[in-house]
Amino acid sequence: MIIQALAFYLFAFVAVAAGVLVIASRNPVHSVLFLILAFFNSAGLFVLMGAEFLAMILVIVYVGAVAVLFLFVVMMLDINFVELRSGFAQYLPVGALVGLILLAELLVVGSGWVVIPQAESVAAAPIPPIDQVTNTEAIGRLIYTKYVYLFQAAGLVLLVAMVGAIVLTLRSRAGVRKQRIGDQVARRPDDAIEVVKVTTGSGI
Amino acid sequence: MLEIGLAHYLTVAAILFTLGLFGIFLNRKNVIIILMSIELMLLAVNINLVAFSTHLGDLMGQIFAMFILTVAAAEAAIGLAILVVYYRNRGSIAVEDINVMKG
Amino acid sequence: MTDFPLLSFVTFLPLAGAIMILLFVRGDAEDVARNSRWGAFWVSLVTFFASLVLWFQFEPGTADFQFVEQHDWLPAYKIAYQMGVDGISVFFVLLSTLLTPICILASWTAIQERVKEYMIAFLVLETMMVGMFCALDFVVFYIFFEAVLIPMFLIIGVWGGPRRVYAAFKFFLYTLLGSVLMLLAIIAMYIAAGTTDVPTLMQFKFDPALQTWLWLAFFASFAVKVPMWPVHTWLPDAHVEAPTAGSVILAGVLLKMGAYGFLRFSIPMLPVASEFFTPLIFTLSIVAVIYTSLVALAQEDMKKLIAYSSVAHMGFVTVGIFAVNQQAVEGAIIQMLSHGFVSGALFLCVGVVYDRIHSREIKRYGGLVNRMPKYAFVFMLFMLASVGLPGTSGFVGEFLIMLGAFEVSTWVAFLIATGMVLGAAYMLYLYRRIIFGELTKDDLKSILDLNAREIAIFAPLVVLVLWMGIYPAPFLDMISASVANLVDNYHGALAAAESGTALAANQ
Amino acid sequence: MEAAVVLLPLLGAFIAGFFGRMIGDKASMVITCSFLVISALISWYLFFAVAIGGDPRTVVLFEWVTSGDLEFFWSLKVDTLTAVMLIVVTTVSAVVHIYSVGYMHHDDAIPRFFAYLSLFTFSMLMLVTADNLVQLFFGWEGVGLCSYLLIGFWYKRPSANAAAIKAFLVNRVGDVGFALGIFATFVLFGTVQLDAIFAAATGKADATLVFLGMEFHALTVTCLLLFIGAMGKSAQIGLHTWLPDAMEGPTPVSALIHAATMVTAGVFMVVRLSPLFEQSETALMVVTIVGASTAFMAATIGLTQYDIKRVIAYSTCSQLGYMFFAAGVSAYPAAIFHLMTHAFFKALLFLGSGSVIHAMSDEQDMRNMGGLAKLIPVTYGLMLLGSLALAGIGIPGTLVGFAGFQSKDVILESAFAASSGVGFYAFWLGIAAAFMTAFYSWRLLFMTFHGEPRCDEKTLAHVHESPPVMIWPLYLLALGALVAGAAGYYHFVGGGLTEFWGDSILILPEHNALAEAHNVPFWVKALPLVMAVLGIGLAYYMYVVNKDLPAEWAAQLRPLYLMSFNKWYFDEIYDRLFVRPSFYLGYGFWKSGDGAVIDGVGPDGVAATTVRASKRASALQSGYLYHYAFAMLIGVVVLVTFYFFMKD
Amino acid sequence: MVTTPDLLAAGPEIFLAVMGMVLMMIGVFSPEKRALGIVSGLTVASFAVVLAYYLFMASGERSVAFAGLFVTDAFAIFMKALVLLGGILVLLMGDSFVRREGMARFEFPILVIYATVGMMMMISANDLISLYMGLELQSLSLYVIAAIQRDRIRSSEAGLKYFVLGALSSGLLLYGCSMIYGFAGTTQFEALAGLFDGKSAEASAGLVVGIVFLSAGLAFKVSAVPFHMWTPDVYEGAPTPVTAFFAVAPKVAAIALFLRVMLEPFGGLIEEWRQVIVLISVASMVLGAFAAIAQNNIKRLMAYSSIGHVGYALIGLAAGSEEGLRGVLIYMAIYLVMNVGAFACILSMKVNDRMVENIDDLAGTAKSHPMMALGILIFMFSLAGIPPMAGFFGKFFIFMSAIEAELYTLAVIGVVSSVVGAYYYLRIVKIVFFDDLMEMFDKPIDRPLRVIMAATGIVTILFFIWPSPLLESASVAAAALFATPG
Repeated sequence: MIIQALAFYLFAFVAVAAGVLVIASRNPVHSVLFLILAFFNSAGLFVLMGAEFLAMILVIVYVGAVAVLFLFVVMMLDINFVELRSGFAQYLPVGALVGLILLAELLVVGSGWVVIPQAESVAAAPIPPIDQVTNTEAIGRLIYTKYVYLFQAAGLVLLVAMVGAIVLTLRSRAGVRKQRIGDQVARRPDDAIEVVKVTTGSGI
Repeated sequence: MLEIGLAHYLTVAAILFTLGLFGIFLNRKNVIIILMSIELMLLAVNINLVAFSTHLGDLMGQIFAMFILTVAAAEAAIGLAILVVYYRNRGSIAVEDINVMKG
Repeated sequence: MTDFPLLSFVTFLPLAGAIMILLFVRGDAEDVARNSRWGAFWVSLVTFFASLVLWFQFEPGTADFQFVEQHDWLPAYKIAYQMGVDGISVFFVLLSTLLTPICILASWTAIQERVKEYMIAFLVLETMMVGMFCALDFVVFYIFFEAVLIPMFLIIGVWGGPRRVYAAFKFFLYTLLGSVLMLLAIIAMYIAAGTTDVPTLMQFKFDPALQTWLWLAFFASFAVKVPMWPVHTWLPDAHVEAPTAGSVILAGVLLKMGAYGFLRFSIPMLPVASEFFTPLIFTLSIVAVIYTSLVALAQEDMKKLIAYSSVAHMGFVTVGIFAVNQQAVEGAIIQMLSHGFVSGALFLCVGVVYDRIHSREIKRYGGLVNRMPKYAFVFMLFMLASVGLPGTSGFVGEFLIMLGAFEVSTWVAFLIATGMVLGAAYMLYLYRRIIFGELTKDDLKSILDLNAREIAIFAPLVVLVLWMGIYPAPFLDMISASVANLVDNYHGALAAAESGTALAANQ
Repeated sequence: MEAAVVLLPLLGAFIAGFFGRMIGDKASMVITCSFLVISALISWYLFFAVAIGGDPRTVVLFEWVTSGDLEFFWSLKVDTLTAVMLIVVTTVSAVVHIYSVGYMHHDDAIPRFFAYLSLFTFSMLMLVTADNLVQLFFGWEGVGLCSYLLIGFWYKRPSANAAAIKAFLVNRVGDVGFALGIFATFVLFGTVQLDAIFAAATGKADATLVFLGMEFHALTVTCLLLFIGAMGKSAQIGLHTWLPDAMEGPTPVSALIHAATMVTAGVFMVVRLSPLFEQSETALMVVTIVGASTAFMAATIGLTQYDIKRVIAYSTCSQLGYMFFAAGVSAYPAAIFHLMTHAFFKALLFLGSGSVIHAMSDEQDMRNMGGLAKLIPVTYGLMLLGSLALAGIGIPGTLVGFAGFQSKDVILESAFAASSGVGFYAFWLGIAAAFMTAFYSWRLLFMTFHGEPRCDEKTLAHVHESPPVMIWPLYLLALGALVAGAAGYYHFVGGGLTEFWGDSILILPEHNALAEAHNVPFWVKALPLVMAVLGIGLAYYMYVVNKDLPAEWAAQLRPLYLMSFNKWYFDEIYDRLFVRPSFYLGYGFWKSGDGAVIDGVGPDGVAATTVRASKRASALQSGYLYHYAFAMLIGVVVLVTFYFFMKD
Repeated sequence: MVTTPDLLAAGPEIFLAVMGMVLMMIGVFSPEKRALGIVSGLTVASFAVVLAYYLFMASGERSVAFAGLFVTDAFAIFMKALVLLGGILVLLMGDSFVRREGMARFEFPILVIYATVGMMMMISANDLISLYMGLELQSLSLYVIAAIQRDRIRSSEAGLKYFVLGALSSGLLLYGCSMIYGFAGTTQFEALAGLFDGKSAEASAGLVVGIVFLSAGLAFKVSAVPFHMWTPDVYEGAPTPVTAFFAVAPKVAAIALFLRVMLEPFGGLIEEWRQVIVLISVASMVLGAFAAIAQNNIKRLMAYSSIGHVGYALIGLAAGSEEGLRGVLIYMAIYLVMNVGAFACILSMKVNDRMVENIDDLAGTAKSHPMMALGILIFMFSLAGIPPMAGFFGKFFIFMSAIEAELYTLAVIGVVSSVVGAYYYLRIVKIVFFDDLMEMFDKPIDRPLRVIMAATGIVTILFFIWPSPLLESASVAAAALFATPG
């Protein structure tokens, strides 16, 4: 019990601290790295709550893909970050006020949580006992059967993301020499060689 | 205090969410950090969902969270693609410059 | 003939004409102009003659609605397309159908640009006006009532004077603001009574507290339309900037819509509130009569002067309507008709000289009688009718209104009677400055008197004004049964409401 | 036949007015004149049939207005009173028509003039034949209109136009009273038919009416309201200012409208409504006081005027005052009697002065006249006759005398015989006025016809006697001025009074002033004559013997002189009190009221605010991403907070 | 676990999704120049097939599929038909623009297909998760097509703003979903509805806060104040056909989703959320009316106009009654028609083959293009809500429901702001009719534009003659949502 509590506090504290640093660090590269840290710790929290599969996904998808993507873009776009930080504190008071109000409200609301009496009856997918079915298996059983609709929809979302990203960023720049294998293969003598009849004495 | 209940997780989530919100106010000029702030918010949501899921004994929350993660990844791809396109046109991603249209 | 949907026919014939002109009048500019003029004229004339049938077949002895038509329209909401006229509305239909051909004639040469569009706008306008007076369903009424704004907005804005844009917007938005509130009231009535059928609503007893709000919403709409002081300022601007025919229709028919609304809806449907607010109406009307008469006295623009005089005259009308007795209400109706002819004719008079000199400034004129005796005569006649000289239509209305008002309140009668003096003052002053005096301005020295077309425009109005002045019986006979019914129901409802509250107090 | 009397002039007016150009000047004149003459002849016939024969009748033409309980018709009521008015109106009108043929011959709008004249006559006849108050009002306004048209006949003159408008407007003020009176009558009696009203009048003697928030004796209010109308039309004090200005019209018009007929409509109305007035002592008292005051006031003004027509106009005003106070002391027959005689001699005076003006090439200022007696002797003679009649010369105690003598004396005697406070007030003011009347009418004669000519050579050379067509009508009027008094005395105010008037006039038995008038002391009967003679003498002394005296007196009594000369400053006061404030207010309401306040706060203000608001609203849209994000975040926090507060 | 009824219920969506993939293949393998033409033609055709299916064959019976994630009923059919209709019309009229203005890539129609599939999923969502998935499928497609003119700053800026704010709104929405899930224990609409229909469960604060967050996210999608800020910029920046698409299809879908979420699962909590909707509605109407006045760019103006219109539609939601719902449905149908018409006019604003977007460029159109001017007249008066145009009826039924629900203040604010709004519509009419011609637009206008303008114009102006079909189907659709068991 104590270990669990300690683990929770560790993960929670680090996650929050990393969150603070995400928004506070000067360099966006650092921000991304702190974001990754936050994700890792959240994954820890997930594990504490018994959602191992999600914890794994979080690490793999988020850290492996999203965060790296961020990092990639940050580094690719050569940006003067110092300039972007000017006026850092201008909206601080407003932000702090809004943030604190919201936080207070969320905490008030959260602390009032109770399991609603009908929870049993409305639960769509009760968690099976962990000793019979693992978390991953339980999820797998659901998403490929009952919730295949969502799974397919997610597929479409990813398809659109792919198409979209390609449509937006892929471009064939004029003036850039690229190897076009198809062209090379399809090349015929007629295209390459011109037979010129040269009348004698006039030169080419 | 040592009994870690739902409220603890909710609190962490709420703090992260608020941090995301606060980050937008703080880093208003940098689109990328704004996007990261939004990722923090999503993280908060996920923590919420998983926490609820555990405490309700219902897998739905975890499934929801999983799809959120999936979509968020797709979203990030598209968002960053748009950002790149914009950068190509404009040579900057400073929010101050993103105001050709206003009024 | 009895089954023939005469009202719909009269209502939609101009619209059909407009569509024909829109679709089929083509060719080079001159042909288009000529054909659309003649087309519009014939359509409006046929409409007028068709509407005369209403008069001949009208049963004067009954207060019921006649020529009633009914078709399903929005069955889900129990809102039906219903048309019908009674003694109160029938003459307004005729007024509209009469003034339209006159307006088209009056625009014959004055409008040279975009003639086709102009004629279409006028025909559409006619449909809306006629439909509004015929509608027996509140929603149908509202649609016509509002739709009038569209062609009028265009007429003012496209063919108007230098400040036409300002005037058109002011006209449109001002009246729109009023009428949207009325829309809410209509809906509220519908929800309270479950129908928008006008005759049924007249029988329905609305809760007095609700009546107050409904009444105020109606008031917002109708007072602007009438227009009552202090929401009258759109009128002078609209009148001044509108082309002549536009002013004629504005003064002749559009202003009547507000008063008609009071008469048709506020009084019979909301008697308790009407009674409660009568002092307000009286006060505003009196202010309108005195204030705007004085303002008219100071005007330098002919049209503006006549526009202000309209406000004053409509002040009489509202007094008459809210005096709610036989004489006053009949007087109000007659006054409205008369004002339709007279102020319409006065605007036409202004138009006649405007067409020639292109100025409405009073100072630009003077001594016209020297060159234009016929014009001077016509102008004189209408001026006198406007002043309310006995023997003209203006007198009958004003007299009956004041007589009726005197029965209700001597103060009101006394104060609006001052309008008799002030009205005479500004009209005579205007007449003197334009018509009398030495002819000194150079461009006036070659000005031509009325031509045959203009005489044809004025002739029917002259006849009507004198006819209604000397022998108004045919008009009054047709009105009286409906008015009597209105007045009886009103007082009946008031008495019932009073005994109701007394009963409540006793308990 | 009754209809013919009334409608023939209308027909004439119609023909002359609309077809005048087509048929020419001459035909227009012939048609209108002949129609009028026929109309006059029929009137005389009717007079004998109705008044002398005692056969009143009412002809209903057609319905006019029916509205609920209110119902009235176009109809012609002819009783004695009407018959008297008919002959006065048609005769004088016919005479004026004929006279105008000469007077207007060099005008370029003859058909129009005759059309107006005939139209006027028609309106006047409608007025006197009315059997209901509304038709009376119709005629009332109709004559007002014609008066307006005729005063402004020479529309090129600004002063004529101004005078025309003034006449119309001042009359309108009276008409408001009249109209309100009609309404009050209707409220009281439920009808506007005269016969029905009269029948019910006694029953309503004690009724009360709330008017302008106060409760009054109903008939008093009604009568006073109606009397305001009469004051306007008959140019009584306060509403008299239009009459002198009305002299801008052609002289025949002045004779017809502003002396003989229209201005007497007020008197006619009071007499016609005698059954109502009889029920209200207060109303009668007011009528008396107003009449007497007018008689006096107008006379004082007449003393100092120089315009020949204005003098006569003030005299008319003054004489109308006599008629009113006669009516006020219930001597209605006397009022009508004087009305009739006055019509003749005053028309005579006007037309005579027209003749003078005609001779003097349209000169009206008496200071530029003089010595005309020899040049235009016939006119002089006729004017002399008229002045004698006006001054009321005759032998007291007998019927010998000019027309004005009998009628004026009987009025003054009635006033005395009324033996009431207002009666004596009227009597003494009347006596004073009689003195002044004699003075100014002879002053006029002396200044115009005696002494040396004061005009320039050219005008003098042009002076000529008027053509026969202008003189002959004058003879006719002169005859009237000479004998009308004596001829009518018996029937109008003498022994045949009751039988003659029949039901057309009601005098309550306790109002016996007229009956008592024959029994007043001799000094009362003689006093008017004495005053008249004194007045004539004084005029003779001042304007023939000692010609410097007027100027001296004017200097010594300067305030009084100025008061008189400036017509008691009525015009100036009205100008300051009503005319200018109206324009000022009108302008103010327009620019400040409508422009600044209503439009400024209303549509324009709202529009400006809207535009400003819209600029602000669109400035919110800064284009910065983070602002948008802030808006969303703040929005959601506000909504959540809103919910929290709402929940409590 | 997937059964045939499931597949049938979602048949149209599946069909379109598959068509999207097929078309992608076709596009890839067609000659480069013709690819766009073929793909967009086939896209329109497949939309038309589905539309025809909905109009003539689909039964309005409620059927729930995929373990309660997906529902189809008369309401869904009504709204989907509108979305498809909007899609077809916009694709048709945008065709020439797409070819001309550097967005001639066949991926455009494909993204439109997926956006549409997303919308249909939203409309049929019966669970918070499927709601979210549909929403994201739609949004992601839209982000891309907003930025599809990738060489233009405006377009990419529009895409960027839309994306960043959209992601933020997703965050809010999801937070709301998580709260709802936590406090109600389920994400299933029927289960949620079952919790709140009786008096048994009082809504906990957390749940309502969740609903507020959820509605904030949805309000973003319908562009209601204060979550509207993206709208003007995106409308202005996106290519005009895309703007037209944004103005109609996603709006209809988002409104449909909003309606379903608020009325079906949370209908029993109306007293809790009504004030929030009222607030949003008022703010939208007022801001839409006021801010539009200052605009010079006609697309921007249309953006504010759409914000205002959403405000009106939300009145019907605030009424929370079947009448209100019916009013919204009618309103959206009419809104779609007149907006398509208005955008057809905007797409005709071309000078020397160059698009112009300033309102002042319309000056004097009445003289050069009388029929187009007539069209603008009709659409503007209709948008302003002046009878007898169709727009009036939309407002009429909305206000009727508001009065019935005794939301008097809301109704009064609504009508007053409609007067303010009338001002800017009138301004366009004024410029078209009163002002003098400056630059003449190219003639002739492309045929599809002409046809669409004429068709929508006629529908708009003659709607009053025979309104029953729309009214009746709207009634059926509205009844379907209220007949939900549980």
